[in-house]
Amino acid sequence: MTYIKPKFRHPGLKRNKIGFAKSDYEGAISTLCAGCGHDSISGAIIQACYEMAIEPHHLAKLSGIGCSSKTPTYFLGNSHGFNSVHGRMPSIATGANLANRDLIYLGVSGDGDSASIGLGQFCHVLRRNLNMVYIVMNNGCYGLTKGQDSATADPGSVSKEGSNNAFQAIDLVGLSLELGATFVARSFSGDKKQLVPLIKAAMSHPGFAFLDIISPCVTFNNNPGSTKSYDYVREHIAATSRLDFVPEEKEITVSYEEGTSASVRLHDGSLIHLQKLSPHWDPTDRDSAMNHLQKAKSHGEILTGLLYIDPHSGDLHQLLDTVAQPLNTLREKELCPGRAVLEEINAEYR
Amino acid sequence: MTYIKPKFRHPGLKRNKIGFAKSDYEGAISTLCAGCGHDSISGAIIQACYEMAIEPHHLAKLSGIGCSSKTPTYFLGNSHGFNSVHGRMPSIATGANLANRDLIYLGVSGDGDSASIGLGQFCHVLRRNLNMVYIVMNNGCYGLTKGQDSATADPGSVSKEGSNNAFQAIDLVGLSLELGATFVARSFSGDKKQLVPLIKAAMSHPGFAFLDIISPCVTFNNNPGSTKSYDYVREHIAATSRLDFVPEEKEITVSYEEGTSASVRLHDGSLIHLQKLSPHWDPTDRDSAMNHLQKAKSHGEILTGLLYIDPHSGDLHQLLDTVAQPLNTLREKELCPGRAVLEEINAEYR
Amino acid sequence: MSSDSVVNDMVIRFANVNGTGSASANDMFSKAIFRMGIPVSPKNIFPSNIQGLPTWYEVRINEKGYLGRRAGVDLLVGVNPQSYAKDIAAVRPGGYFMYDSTKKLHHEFDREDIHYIGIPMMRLCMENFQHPRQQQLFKNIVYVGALAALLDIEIEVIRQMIREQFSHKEKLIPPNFKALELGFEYAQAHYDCPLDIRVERRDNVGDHIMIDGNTATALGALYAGVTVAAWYPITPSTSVVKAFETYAKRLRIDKATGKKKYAIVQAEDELAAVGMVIGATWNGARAFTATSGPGISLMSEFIGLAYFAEIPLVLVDVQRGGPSTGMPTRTQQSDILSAAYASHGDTKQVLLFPSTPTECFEMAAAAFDLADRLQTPIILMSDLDLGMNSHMSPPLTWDDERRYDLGKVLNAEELEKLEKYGRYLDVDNDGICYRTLPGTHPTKGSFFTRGTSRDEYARYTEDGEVYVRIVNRLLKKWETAKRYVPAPELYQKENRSTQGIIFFGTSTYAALEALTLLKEQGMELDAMRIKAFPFDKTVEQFIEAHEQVFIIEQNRDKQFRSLLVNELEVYPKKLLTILNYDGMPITADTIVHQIKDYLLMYAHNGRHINNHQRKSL
Amino acid sequence: MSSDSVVNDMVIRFANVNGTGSASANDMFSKAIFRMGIPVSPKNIFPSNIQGLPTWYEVRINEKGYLGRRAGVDLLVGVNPQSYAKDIAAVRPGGYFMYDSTKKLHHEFDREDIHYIGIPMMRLCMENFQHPRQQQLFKNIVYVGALAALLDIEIEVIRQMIREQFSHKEKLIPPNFKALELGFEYAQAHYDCPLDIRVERRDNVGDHIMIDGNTATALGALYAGVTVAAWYPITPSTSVVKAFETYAKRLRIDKATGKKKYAIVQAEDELAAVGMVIGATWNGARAFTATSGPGISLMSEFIGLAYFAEIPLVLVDVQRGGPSTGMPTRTQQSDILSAAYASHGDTKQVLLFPSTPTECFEMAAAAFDLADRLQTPIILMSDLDLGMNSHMSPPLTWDDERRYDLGKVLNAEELEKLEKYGRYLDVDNDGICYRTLPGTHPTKGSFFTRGTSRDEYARYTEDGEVYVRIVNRLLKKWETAKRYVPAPELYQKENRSTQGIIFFGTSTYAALEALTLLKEQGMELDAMRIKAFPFDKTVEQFIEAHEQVFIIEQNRDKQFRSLLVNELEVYPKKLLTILNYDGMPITADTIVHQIKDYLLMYAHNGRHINNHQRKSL
Ligand SMILES: Cc1ncc(C[n+]2csc(CCOP(=O)(O)OP(=O)(O)O)c2C)c(N)n1
Ligand SMILES: Cc1ncc(C[n+]2csc(CCOP(=O)(O)OP(=O)(O)O)c2C)c(N)n1
Ligand code: SF4
Ligand code: SF4
Ligand SMILES: [Mg+2]
Ligand SMILES: [Mg+2]
Repeated sequence: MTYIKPKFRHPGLKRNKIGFAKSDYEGAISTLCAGCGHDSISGAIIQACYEMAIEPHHLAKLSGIGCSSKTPTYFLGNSHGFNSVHGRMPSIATGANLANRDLIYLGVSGDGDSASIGLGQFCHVLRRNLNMVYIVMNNGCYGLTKGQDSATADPGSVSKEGSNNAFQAIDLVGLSLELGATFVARSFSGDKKQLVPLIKAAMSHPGFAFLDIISPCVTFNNNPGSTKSYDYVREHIAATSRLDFVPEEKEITVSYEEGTSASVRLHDGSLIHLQKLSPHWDPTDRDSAMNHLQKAKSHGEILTGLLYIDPHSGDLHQLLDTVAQPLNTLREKELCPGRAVLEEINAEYR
Repeated sequence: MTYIKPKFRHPGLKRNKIGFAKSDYEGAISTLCAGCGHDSISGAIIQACYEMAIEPHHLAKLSGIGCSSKTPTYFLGNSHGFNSVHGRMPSIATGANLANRDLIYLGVSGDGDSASIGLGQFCHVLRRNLNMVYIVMNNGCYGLTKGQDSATADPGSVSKEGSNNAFQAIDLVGLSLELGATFVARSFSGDKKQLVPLIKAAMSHPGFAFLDIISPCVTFNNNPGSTKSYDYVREHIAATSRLDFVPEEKEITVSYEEGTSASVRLHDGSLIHLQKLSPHWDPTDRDSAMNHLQKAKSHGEILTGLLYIDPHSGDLHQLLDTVAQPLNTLREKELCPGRAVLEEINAEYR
Repeated sequence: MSSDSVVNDMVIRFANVNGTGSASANDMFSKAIFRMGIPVSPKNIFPSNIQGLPTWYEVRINEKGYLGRRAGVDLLVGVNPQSYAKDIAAVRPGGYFMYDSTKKLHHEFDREDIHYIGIPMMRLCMENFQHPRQQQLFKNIVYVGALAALLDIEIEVIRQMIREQFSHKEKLIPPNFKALELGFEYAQAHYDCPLDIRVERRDNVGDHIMIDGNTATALGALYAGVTVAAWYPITPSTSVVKAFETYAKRLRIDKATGKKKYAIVQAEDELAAVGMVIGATWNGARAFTATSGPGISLMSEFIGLAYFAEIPLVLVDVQRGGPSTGMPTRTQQSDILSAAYASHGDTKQVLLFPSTPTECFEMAAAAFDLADRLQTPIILMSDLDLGMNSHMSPPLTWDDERRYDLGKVLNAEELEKLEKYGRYLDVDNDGICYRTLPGTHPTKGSFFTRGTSRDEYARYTEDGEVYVRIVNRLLKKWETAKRYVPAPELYQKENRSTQGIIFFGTSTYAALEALTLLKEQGMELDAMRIKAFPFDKTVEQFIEAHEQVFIIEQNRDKQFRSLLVNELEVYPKKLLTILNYDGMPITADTIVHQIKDYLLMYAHNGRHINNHQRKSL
Repeated sequence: MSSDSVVNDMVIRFANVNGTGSASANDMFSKAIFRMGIPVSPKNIFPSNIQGLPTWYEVRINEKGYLGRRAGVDLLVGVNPQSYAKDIAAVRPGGYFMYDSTKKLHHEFDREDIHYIGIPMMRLCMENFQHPRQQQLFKNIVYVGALAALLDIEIEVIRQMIREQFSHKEKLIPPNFKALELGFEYAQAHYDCPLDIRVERRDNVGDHIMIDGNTATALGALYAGVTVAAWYPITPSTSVVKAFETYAKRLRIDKATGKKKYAIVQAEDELAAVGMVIGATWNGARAFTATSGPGISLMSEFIGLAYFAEIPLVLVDVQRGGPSTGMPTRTQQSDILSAAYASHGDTKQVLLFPSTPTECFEMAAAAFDLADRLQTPIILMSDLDLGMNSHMSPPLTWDDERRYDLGKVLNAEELEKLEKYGRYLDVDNDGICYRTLPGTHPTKGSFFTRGTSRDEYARYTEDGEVYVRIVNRLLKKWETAKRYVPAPELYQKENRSTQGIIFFGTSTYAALEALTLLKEQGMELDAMRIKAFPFDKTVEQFIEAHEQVFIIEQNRDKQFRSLLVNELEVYPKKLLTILNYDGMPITADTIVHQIKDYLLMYAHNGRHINNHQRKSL
């Protein structure tokens, strides 16, 4: 891999520490509906990557099919992207990561893409603790196919057509805690202040970092009765904490009140600072996170923020015990045992 | 549907109240390995159906692919069976049930069949609360393809080949509680005393009744180091309760000690009596079941018995609001709107 | 009114932005033409997106009843500045470009050879309506009004449609009338109305209806007694199950209880959808699913199960542009091979090829009889053009005496009489065996359904001889199927030419027009429309009776021709293909040109027309 | 020793119970023959079950080197009373039935025309070994010992194999020797050894090896530089990835760190497995998956994505009996159409047809070069017979000078120089474009991979013209592929007959033998073995050069012939198929008989052999 700095710098533009302007992290113009929550999330991704000073070619963006899955076209235009097939992004991401462990993998999916057709792949990529950021832009419906209920639509939630959803919702956050995810967060497309540090923390997490982001579909599921509408979410939101992501080199200056603050140090030295809004919850204890979530649910609250993180998480490469060098850089010399060895093998078959 | 009583009765044979002998519930001779846990579960199914006096043609048995999925050939030879494709039994069961709500649907699957390739369908049939009994014969491996680790193999569990499983196990019981299943139980193929009443209760439950039954694979996964071996399970088992299933008409004669006993009345009037072994757990409270399960897990215990039941459960037909008559019995008269209506429809398109 | 004006023969194209409510105004326009007794054929050309991108609506008006697409736009209604350049370029020399003249048109859009018609749509709306949303919506009605004046559409016909449409929201009628008038009067006042293209009442639509294929398919399923539908949303098949639901809600509620005599499940994916259908038909209900290309690929394992285990299965494939996600909002006939040979191993699936909505209705209904009779998957091969566009079509008909053919299913009495039941015994020597349904008899007739090889009594076997017997019987069933599927249609009493032409599905509209055009130019071809696969003997005879046979298909790889050469023993070089696969419905012109090219080549080279090296046009 | 004894030409079949350890004894038997320099060909015929059901092991010994299956059993070793009836019936008149005479054979098993050889295997073991498990296992060695005496196998060869096998568990050597001796001596003492069928050392195996195709495939992948393998277990492909893992563990561990230079993931299903491979190759690693029929069906959506988005993909299909779950432990060549046209829409996939393990190795390695070069899926069409049975095969060879052809991939320097990069620009006019890998350059060369239609710069488009340009370029690439795939093999310098024969894959063994048999009977045919799809020009030429061409294939539906008539402009009636699809490998006799039948018909009917109505034999 080669790291080449961008050539032209307009002196007027604000730049991050590796010399990129925010516009270097933008993509094509969005073709989503005006006001779609997904666009706000794209904005937060751009912001986070800019602030994290990520080299664009150091990140690969992947998605399935859906309005949400279109968004990778609308951010990070200098990164390779892969808009795969419906519900199967996790397997593409797995293969890509196995081939080159040195990139940051940012997967974007929808609730249809991940909770219906892709539920199996979602659970299994999580179980493998693949080092990636996995964002579900959760609008409780199938936007691109015109608004059918998805599996994350709450029971009783009313769609624009007026139909009443009869089924249990799949809570992707609860599910991923149950399945052993090492980084679990929920947020809201309208809460950029929370989203940006969450995305940054997720990118720093060395395993599977799951972000369930409620993202209203203004065209099909933003009506009264929908539990994924802007209004409903704003009314029922309950944050776990206020969140700061502090890259390694920065000095910690903010001081928090005793007892309500927690900080989690990540493998790369960076820190996540949480100003906890609930004293009974420890973000590094899965059981505590699950209980916290259950309780909020029974109060009809939508809990947001970082819910759980395993700061000691490894990743799939660690589980598989692969070499540090990206596998896609190995060539004949490292890979091919050569003729002499083949002769020995032949001998075993005589 | 017609209910015709069997014709020939050997006077010597013990029979149930509808005149069937236990042998009427048997199937073809098993071709599984001698000692396979799956055969014991088949035996428990035969026993339960005999005791419940189920008319054989009143039950349909369905499965995917695997050693476990072969078992429906080995029980209930007078019932229709459907050995479908790998991991897709839930969708077949859903369609079958929609077509005829009057039968009992008994689905049999394996941990490979349900937790790997079939995980999506498993979660979704559960979410739809389809009225069926869903048994996973859980051996932590792929028996039929010669012993590869499955997704329910515990991390660190050692296979016969000696490989050490690196991945998190999917706990199907935890998962189904999280996803909102209305009847969740775990048992052990070696514990027929617990299994038979559990199967009976599951058949009486009017929604999705899930039974995760640990069923050692003697050929590939019964070695020291395997957490699904007979020895390991016997050593780590912890029952929630002693269980009795009491059909409606029977008088309740047993008396239980105050405080440790609970009984759940099912829609058909039958009762499940539980002599609870843990006072902190209420089988009709999902949160309590989840906590109980979490605690047992952290103690390294395998919790068995009925863990949770929603006695007020409906089923998919209720959610869809279909007529009481099985849909497959409706004919032209009830289904075809006829020519006159079609003329009206034509008019709308002019 | 100039004397050389063209009456009832034109193409009008609307260039809109999607999500702006133009669709219903455009539909109103074409329906008005239809109600004036003039054959009309509208097509939506929409993006795979929800809001804000260019979308087109193209209407062909043709009193002779040619309903295929025709290239060349006579009048373009451009209300989307994004696409002005492309739109203006599309107008034929001498044609018209109508646009919203609220803003002045930029010089770059000037063309010498076309007429510009500016209607200040937005300004008129701003002046007359208050709410921005209304201003936006009524813009569409304004241009309909203007078109009424320009093309001489009977305004009362449109008024009546507005009355009908808003019969439940009567207060919306006056503002709609107002908008209509604004456009009409502005055009009258500023342009010489009508133009030299115009419409005039005729009596050429008979009792026909304007309906889309997906709705007709859904009605066919409803009439055929479907009680279970399982599906997963995918363009362009989504509206099949949606329409089924709409009509089922209306027509299938039990009066006494208010409960549903049907069950619709939105499955978690296509694999589950088709699994549910198989489960339901195994259990004796009529069930179906609808999907498009990617769904066919995903369903293929299950289709193989249904084929081999011999379970009825009705599957609607509304084809779109492939491969992969391809062009999801464009039309093609490119799933033919995937559908015909769906699934690994030796499999062959029965296909039906409807070409009009009426046939969607009939073939959908027939598909359930066929599936039950043949105990095998039946795939209805529709496409986006047929499924999602409205087509003028004969009215749907149903014979109240008609009874469902549920095929060979044994009931309890029949089982009681049987000595020994064998699920896969070929009792009648037609390759079709007797099935039983769960719940029929407590001790007789149960069997084990499986995707593995088994003997005549449904018992698992690995015996090669038994296997061969079973799969050879499936071939016999395939022969039997030929007797049951709809026979091809011939368009002449007897052959008159050395050249024949074969077509199917939505190419029919353009093909029939092309045949007339060719005839007018002195070239007469014998024509055959194929309605089903497997092919019956007459197809082979037709091909044998001609020196060359042109095959019209809307895919790149000549997939239909592959079926012909695979299944029949015909000489491939005789089969010349007319292809169109750019995602737009094929036009008569394309067909005529390609055939003339062939004939020219043929004249030059003697007998050897090498079709293989031809590029598609 | 009778003078008319048959030397080195026989079929021995072992009838065992699976899960009893007989497999390794049987392997020892055939390997001993091989080490005596005599060509040998063993086949496992096993049930889809783990323990307790009948399983057979059939060994053909033929010093001329005919390695296909041959019907008729000369000596049957029956150690499974369950299958006695069937086994005894299989012995040819005059042949031998050897059995465990510890229990007396029932009268019902008497046959006048065969010889019975009773060896009290169990009794001998009970008398000489203590543990029941040992008694069970050594029974197998006892019958090997007896066979050594009866067939004149050099006992020292077997002893040596035992020494090698237990070199790490030396204390097992003496009891094995003992068991061997028990059988040998009992046979010597009680029967006239050797029989009139026997073996005799030759020098006819050269430097050949005995290896199964799946292991060879795995080695090919390893040598080709595969670093990522993703799979889902399924018979008969499971051992491909298992063997890859075994050798990778041995040969691909980084010396310094002990870490792996490869990653193997057992995926949750076939969809995920192929997705992982696509992800890995998109990212520039060499990756593959192996599966069988049901997996091909499940992978078909993803195969379409790889075809259309032009991502290298190597897929091994070890074919088994279809359709559906079919006959999972039997062989067939019946996924040809599903693989060639995998996925909806217009798609064509490159197929390779190995016919020996050596070719599995070579073609597996070649597949990765081809995939990278052509940026498309390459499917290696193996089968159960080839994949799971050991075949005598030339040794595997590797040229250390050989370099991986990674195809057209731009690096950072090349990108730096480029004015504007277009992922789907056909710069070299061969239909193959330049790809870039993620991570190459911070501002140049990134593009968006998608399954939807897009332009030359990988930008989404619904423009029909662009779409046609792109899919026509894919056809051009298809033409280019013909230059890269392995060319057919011809078995004669020039054509000598009016009849030709075409075969591929594992039919080759039987085909070559059949050709010799026919030649001996005065019928000489020109032969061609096809190694890949698409076909190059020589295939068409070969067919054109002959009046009739026989196609040998192991499926019901003449799938390979379909590819020929679809892709070439040949006259279908010329192509006569020799079919075998009962799940057992085809025999030379079957081929000879079918060809003779055809020729008889041909003689009777003049030119018109109507292949279509023939039933398979
Ligand atoms: C195999 C397959 N089935 C169906 C579709 C059609 N489809 C496209 S997007 C989509 C749902 C998207 O929903 P979601 O993932 O929630 O994304 P959103 O549009 O809501 O952001 C579906 C069903 C498809 N593209 N592929
Ligand atoms: C599509 C498909 N993939 C793979 C297989 C091969 N296969 C058969 S059974 C099985 C696993 C069975 O494991 P499990 O469900 O746990 O059953 P067990 O044999 O352990 O009882 C697999 C992978 C198949 N039949 N179909
Ligand atoms: S349809 Fe909904 S999800 Fe899709 S772009 Fe529009 S608002 Fe967003
Ligand atoms: S392999 Fe294992 S699961 Fe299969 S039959 Fe044998 S013991 Fe049972
Ligand atoms: Mg969504
Ligand atoms: Mg298992």
